[in-house]
Amino acid sequence: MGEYKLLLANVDKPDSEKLETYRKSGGYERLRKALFEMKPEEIVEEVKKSGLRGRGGAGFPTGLKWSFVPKTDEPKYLVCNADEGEPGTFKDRVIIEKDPHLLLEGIAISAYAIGAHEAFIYIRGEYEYGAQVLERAIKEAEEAGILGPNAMGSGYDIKITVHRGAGAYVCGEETALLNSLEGRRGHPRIRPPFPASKGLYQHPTVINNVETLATVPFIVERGGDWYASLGTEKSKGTKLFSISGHVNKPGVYELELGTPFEELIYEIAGGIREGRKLKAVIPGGSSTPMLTADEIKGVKLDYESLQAAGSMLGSGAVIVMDETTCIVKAVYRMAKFYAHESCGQCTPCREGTRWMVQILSRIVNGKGRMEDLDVLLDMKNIMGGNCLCPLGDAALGPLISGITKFRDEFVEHIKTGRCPLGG
Amino acid sequence: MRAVIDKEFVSEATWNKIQDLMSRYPDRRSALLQVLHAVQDEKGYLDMEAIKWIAKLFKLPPAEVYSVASFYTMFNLKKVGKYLIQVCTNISCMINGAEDIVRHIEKKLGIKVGETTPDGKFTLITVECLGSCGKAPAMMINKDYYENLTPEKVDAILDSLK
Amino acid sequence: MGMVKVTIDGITVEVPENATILQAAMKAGVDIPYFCYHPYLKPAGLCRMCLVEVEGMPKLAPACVTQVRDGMVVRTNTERVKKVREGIVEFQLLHHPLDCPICDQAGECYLQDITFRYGRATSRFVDEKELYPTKFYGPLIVHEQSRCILCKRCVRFCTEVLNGADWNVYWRAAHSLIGSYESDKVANYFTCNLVEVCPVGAITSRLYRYKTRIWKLEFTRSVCEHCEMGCSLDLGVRENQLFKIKHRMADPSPWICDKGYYAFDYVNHAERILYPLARQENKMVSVEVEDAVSSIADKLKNYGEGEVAFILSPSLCLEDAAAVSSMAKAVKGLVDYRVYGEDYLPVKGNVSDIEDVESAKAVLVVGGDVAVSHPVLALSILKAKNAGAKVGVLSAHDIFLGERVDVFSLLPAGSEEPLIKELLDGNVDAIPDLSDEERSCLKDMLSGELLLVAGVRASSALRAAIYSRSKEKGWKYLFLDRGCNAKGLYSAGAYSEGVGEILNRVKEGKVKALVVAGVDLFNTYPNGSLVKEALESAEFLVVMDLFFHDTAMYSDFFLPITSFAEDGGSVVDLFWRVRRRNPAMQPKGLSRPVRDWLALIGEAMGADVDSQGQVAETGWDPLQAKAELLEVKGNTVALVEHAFYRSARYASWCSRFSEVAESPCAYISEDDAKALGVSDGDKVLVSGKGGKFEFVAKVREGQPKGSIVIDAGFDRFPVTLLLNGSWVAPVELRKA
Amino acid sequence: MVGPLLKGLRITFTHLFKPAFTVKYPYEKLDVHPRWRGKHVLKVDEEGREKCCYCGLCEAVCPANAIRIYGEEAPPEKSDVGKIAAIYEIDYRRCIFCGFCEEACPRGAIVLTPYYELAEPEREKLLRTKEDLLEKR
Amino acid sequence: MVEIVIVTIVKLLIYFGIMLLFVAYGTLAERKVAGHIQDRLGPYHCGPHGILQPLADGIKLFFKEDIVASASDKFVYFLAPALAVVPPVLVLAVIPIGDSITIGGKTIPLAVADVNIALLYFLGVTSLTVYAIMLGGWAGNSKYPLLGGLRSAAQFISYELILGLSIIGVVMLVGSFNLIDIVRYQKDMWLVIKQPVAFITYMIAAIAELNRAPFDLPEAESELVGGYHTEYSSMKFALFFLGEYANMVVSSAIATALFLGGWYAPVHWLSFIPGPIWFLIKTFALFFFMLWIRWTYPRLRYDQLMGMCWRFLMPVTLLNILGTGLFVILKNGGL
Repeated sequence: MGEYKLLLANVDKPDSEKLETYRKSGGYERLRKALFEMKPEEIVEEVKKSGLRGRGGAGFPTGLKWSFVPKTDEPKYLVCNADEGEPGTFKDRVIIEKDPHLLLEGIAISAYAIGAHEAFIYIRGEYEYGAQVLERAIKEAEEAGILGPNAMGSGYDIKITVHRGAGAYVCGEETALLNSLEGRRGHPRIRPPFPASKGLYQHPTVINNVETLATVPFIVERGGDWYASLGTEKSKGTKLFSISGHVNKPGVYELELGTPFEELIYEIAGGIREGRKLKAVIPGGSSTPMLTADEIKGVKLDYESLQAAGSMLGSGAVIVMDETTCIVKAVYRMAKFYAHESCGQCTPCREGTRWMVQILSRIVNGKGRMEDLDVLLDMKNIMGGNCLCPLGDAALGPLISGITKFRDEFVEHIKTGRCPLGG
Repeated sequence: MRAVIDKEFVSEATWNKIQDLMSRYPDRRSALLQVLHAVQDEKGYLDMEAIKWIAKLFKLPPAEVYSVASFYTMFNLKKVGKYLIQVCTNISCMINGAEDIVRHIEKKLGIKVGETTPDGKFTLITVECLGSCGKAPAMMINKDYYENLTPEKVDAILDSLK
Repeated sequence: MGMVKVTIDGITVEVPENATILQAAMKAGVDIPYFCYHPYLKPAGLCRMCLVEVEGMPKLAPACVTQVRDGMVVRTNTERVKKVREGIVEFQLLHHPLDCPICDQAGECYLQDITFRYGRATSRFVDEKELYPTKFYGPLIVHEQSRCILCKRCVRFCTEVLNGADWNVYWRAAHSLIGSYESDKVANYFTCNLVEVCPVGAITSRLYRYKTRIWKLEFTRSVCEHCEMGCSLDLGVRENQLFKIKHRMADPSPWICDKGYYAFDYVNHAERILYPLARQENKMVSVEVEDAVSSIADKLKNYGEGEVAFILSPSLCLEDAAAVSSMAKAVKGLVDYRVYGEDYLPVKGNVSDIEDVESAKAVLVVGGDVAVSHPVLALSILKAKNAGAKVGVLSAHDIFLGERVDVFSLLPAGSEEPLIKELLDGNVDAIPDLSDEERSCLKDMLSGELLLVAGVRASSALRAAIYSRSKEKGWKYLFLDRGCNAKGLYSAGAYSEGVGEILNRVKEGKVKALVVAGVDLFNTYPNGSLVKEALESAEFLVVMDLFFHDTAMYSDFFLPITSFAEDGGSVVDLFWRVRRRNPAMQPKGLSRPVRDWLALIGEAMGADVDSQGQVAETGWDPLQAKAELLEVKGNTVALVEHAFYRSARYASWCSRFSEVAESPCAYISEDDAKALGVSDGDKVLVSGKGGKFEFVAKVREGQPKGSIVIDAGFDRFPVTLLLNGSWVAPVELRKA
Repeated sequence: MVGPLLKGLRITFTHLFKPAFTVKYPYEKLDVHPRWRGKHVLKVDEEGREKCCYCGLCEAVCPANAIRIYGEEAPPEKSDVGKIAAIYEIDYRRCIFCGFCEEACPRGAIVLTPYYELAEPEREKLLRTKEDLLEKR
Repeated sequence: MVEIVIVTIVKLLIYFGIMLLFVAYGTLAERKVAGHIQDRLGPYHCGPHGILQPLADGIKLFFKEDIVASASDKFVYFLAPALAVVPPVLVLAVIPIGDSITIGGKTIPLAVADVNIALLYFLGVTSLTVYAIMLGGWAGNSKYPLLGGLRSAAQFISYELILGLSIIGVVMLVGSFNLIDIVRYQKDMWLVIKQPVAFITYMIAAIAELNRAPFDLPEAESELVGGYHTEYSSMKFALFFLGEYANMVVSSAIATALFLGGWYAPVHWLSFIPGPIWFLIKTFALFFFMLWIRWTYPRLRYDQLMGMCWRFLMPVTLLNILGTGLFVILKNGGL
């Protein structure tokens, strides 16, 4: 099916981050259309029709999320989640750094749609350059009268503020993000109440991923039905995939949902490096269960197919591992990541991730015991679904899939006390 | 009671920036992270003095500010070198040889991960995903990204900084 | 509020619709284990120990935060729940040091109990435990970081109840550590609550540390004696030694202060006098009870009308007060309890319950430091603030509440009362050092519904002003007094013309015999030199107390009395409720309550002494207050106020507790400090009428120029010598 | 009738020459069973630090209420965990040598030795204090 | 005359010394025998194998507190123990431990007194023992001693008869009451062979007289606590004990003289051993026999004791007398 240039249409142009460049390609016309020609409810309806689902990982229908916002007079907020911390994911960075105005337009339209006058972009702390680009872009747009009070002369105020995180993966979780935005520790909150009713400053808040918001202008421009025509029956539209690891051409590619997995790896990303064989793929960021080379045969890149294959589309971060990769070490590295990033609030996640690392480090160092595998698998019973936020479940993804699918490799490590691949 | 803040603690530019940041949000406290960033940008790291000063600024107990600052990995609560080398060792970078890069830097600078060179110039730490998986392995020195690293490239970068 | 029906493990209960599953389970009598839930803190859902199965929910639900719905069916005993509980307990124990043999919490530890009930027999953990060092935060609490299970109850107490304190959680993930920012002390007066809320042995009391085991203690309910709040306490006694105090009943408040929790070990102090003493050739020697009683009776018999006077502590119980009063009647003598000053007679406030304070719309605290005199009341005021009330503190000295409220100003020591009076007249601008925001807030408060809390320093004149103004405007008012039973002693009629008057008459020789019960006048009466002269010129002095303090030095007879732990008595609390104590232990040695001594003496004299206390509900009419508002002239005016850790009864004999207040401080203004060239921690000299004293300077923001606050209550440091009947006096301040 | 009488005499007479079972006790001592429960000893570790940390379990488990303990904080040279018993008394007037204390002890600090000669001329001496019980090294 | 007095005094001292030694070591022997029969060692602590035990016991008894029951009849109370020792000591006078020896041309009989009615004397004096016991039992003013005393009296009267009747056979054969004569009569053949029945009944009666097991009903510990001496302690108690053991020695010595050939060696080739030694050996053998009996048989019931006396021993001894009479008549050639 090949690449489909929708979100990434502008990124290769010179000075793509400038307002001028953006306006040349029809920029902010969609905002004008929304502000002047459409009622907020219509926009929500269009988005619902488009079948757009959250691109951050959970895949919750965006239109539905917006419709949860109560129609009251209290202040409402829109938060753009640009805390792209999931290992393997770097798709939002492209939009932020190369086409910030697309994002701003998306935010403006969405804010209008849900009735918010204030929007925040929570960008991860490491993307300092991205934050600067966005701030410059906001300034440009405000000076041009596009954003700010009385946006485009419509009488509707839209204020966008860039908020930098400071290095905490868990802040990608929406309630933790809200806490972080309020200047607190990034601890996820207990749900209910959900952010849609009590979010930022205890007011209704919508939190959307960068990619989701950046798609909104196109839906407004060409209609929900048009967007729904892309992709498959249930997974509609296009999606950015960031592919990394042992492929010849790693990078961000925009594909229609439903593109065969193998096409992405072998054709678009140029195949495995040095002609080696594929061993395993993590299809949607490190928290999704990994798939073996056999399992991805015939699998299409959409929400349903991947779920059927036993994994998730997630944030579309494909990490490709060839035959030289030691799965035990990879699992160990990911467990270490989750142990480092757990917020430390709830017991199963805090203690479970730490224990995982302790056990895996023993196995990697050749001091594993066969009982350890049972203990690791048993963690699913204790952590799975019992944590305050999804981080605990995320930590289980690579662990459980790694042990079940590559058990031989673990057993080999334990029995011989060293890595069969010589790592 | 009227609180008196010692404005001299930071430079005027930073003070103005802080004032701007604090006026941006519906709730003043939201600016805490941004103010911590701003003060760290000026001072290099956040010591107890800085924490206390910020606490007074926000009318919060210092313990609360310290608690927030210590939650986020980007705030240095101890002195770091002039160049803070942050090498990503997460999965994508790892399978592309980040560990070799770390070992190479350790050897070159003669320090271990988490240490600072005796001349106070370099501090080496490993970090989680920098969002540069497509150009792995990657590292960040202060605020700049360096991607697609090889030992030779690292040598060149470090030499240019010396 | 509507009620809903919930079925838990087959038991159907009806609960309010905003109740949680855990609360419903408690009502149904179903045991759901928990660590982080606390009935008086907001639920946090952190420990995941209370996960239960709810019909129709795919995931397990945390019972402490999940609200009930009508017809909800909950199961707590399914295999899935059991397995998760087992897992969570195992996880909690992974890096827990398992040092129960050493841990003081053992025996009342949630983790121990829950592990015993729900845990697995063995752990699968073979790796190394991560342990952290033990931290000592001052002489009162100790934090064993390794034992912490990060339930954050302590942190939540500090943020929700104290509105932020130097206690928080740092770092993140499994390496989260809880502690103090300053890392060597915790500077608030409620640290004992950290001990009380900690479900495991992470935070424990140093006073009780390692002394004995909890199951060896027998607990008796009693009432705190340090202030009028009358907090319910459980006294833990083993072998007639008082080892531990616990606070397990939310009456009046779910929280308690350090005074009540730590200042009790004087009861066991080795220096306590346990046998009657008599002066023989300028030496105090131990005598038989019969001899002492008959000699005292013989002496007292010889005095005529008005020649005997009784001064008693405002902390004595009602029964003692009744006995003193009837004894005074029998010998036609004078009696008074107002040892802290002249004219503070209790006024019955129109607040009948602590809930009235907590539900107030606006609270204004004047004339005293509530956190020192009535610490728990300060927490109630904060609770009102958190519920949306506006709170203001206008006082010459405040160390806790002021930082946490909407309006706060430190008034000049000498003109505190006139300024407040002016404010009550509507002149908001009279109060110095307020921001515009605070000024408008104060204006709002004064124009609406208001609760006026008059602190212990508010004199009769100010009380009268508050009373009349409140009547006019329909405000509520609450009058605080020093001593735990001032209101009771007042209603028992144990007062006459004031302690000062009695002392003057003693000095003049009109009163010849003096009986002082339960109080060291040098520490309490704000005129040290008068006390000294009076005691020196007294013909016959009987002191009844626990310790041989400075007043006792002048005594002819010393009779040992019982402490609150050994004596069952009644006290009247701040809200005029009679509270009954239970004796927790046998009287030590030959000590006995004041009333018993008086009954013995009365018997020997042939007088009938009544020892049944009664509360008369007569209210003093503050409008008759005669005293003038105080005016002090001088460059520097000092306010003498007991340091918190020195304001407890017998603080000098409370080993660890008195250690916290290291040395007496003087709070001085930034201007004065600059003028004198001193900075924080330097020594300053304060000299006045009766002497010269050295203090550690504390430069305080907001302290008015020319006004200083100095600490009293330290051993061999009679700062009352500086005073002249009032707690404010002109002094000279110099650099030491 | 006479036969059985004579038989009795014969039996007793032959026993005259059988070796005696008697052990000449103060001069000769039998080895007691290794699990004999005699006098208690409070163990110390290799560095001479007291093992007992006053967990109070022996005190709690003692069916005869013969043990009385109070604890205190201790410097590291006296205890590896910072807590020792300030008072440790076993009242041998009450002790029934059931060995529950040994069984309850989580640190192996209290051990019942095979030593059984506990008689004292004065009753008061049967109240053994920590000094009497502490293992000497 | 003076010589006679001196010789008598010397003999008295020697006799008394031997007797005391015998009694003292008798107690030790009792305990040792009891011990060995029960596979124990007996006293072992004082001296090698406990041989100084009697000394230790003596010292102990001397220093024990002398308790006098307050309700006792004081005079009788003090008298009784003294009475217990007197009879055996008196009997001692007539016991011949050897044939006469000649020193310096004078013939000295090896008995304190050579009395021709020695046997009658013996019977008469020993029967006084019962007074000591009865008085002791009475004096304590206590139920157990009283019962013990009464039992003792009944027992004494009964068995005194048997004792006398047993001896009659011997007297009939020898034709003399003189013990020396009786011994000399046995130079060739011991009377035990001629009078076996008498010997047996004599021994039974003697043991019963001595209140020793299995006839120790007067002091039956299990029922009467200690019988007549329950209220006695210290030296008074010791005197009762002394009396009992002295009685045992005396009874054994008389039996030796009557039945076991006194100082004669059992066979002629052993005659080189002096007579007194033989006498003591034989006495000790009988003494030992009493101990042996004690540690072998259980105590009889009271009715068995009495029944045995009157219904069995009485006829047997009478028959024995009849038989002996017939024998003597026949031997002397008939009437």
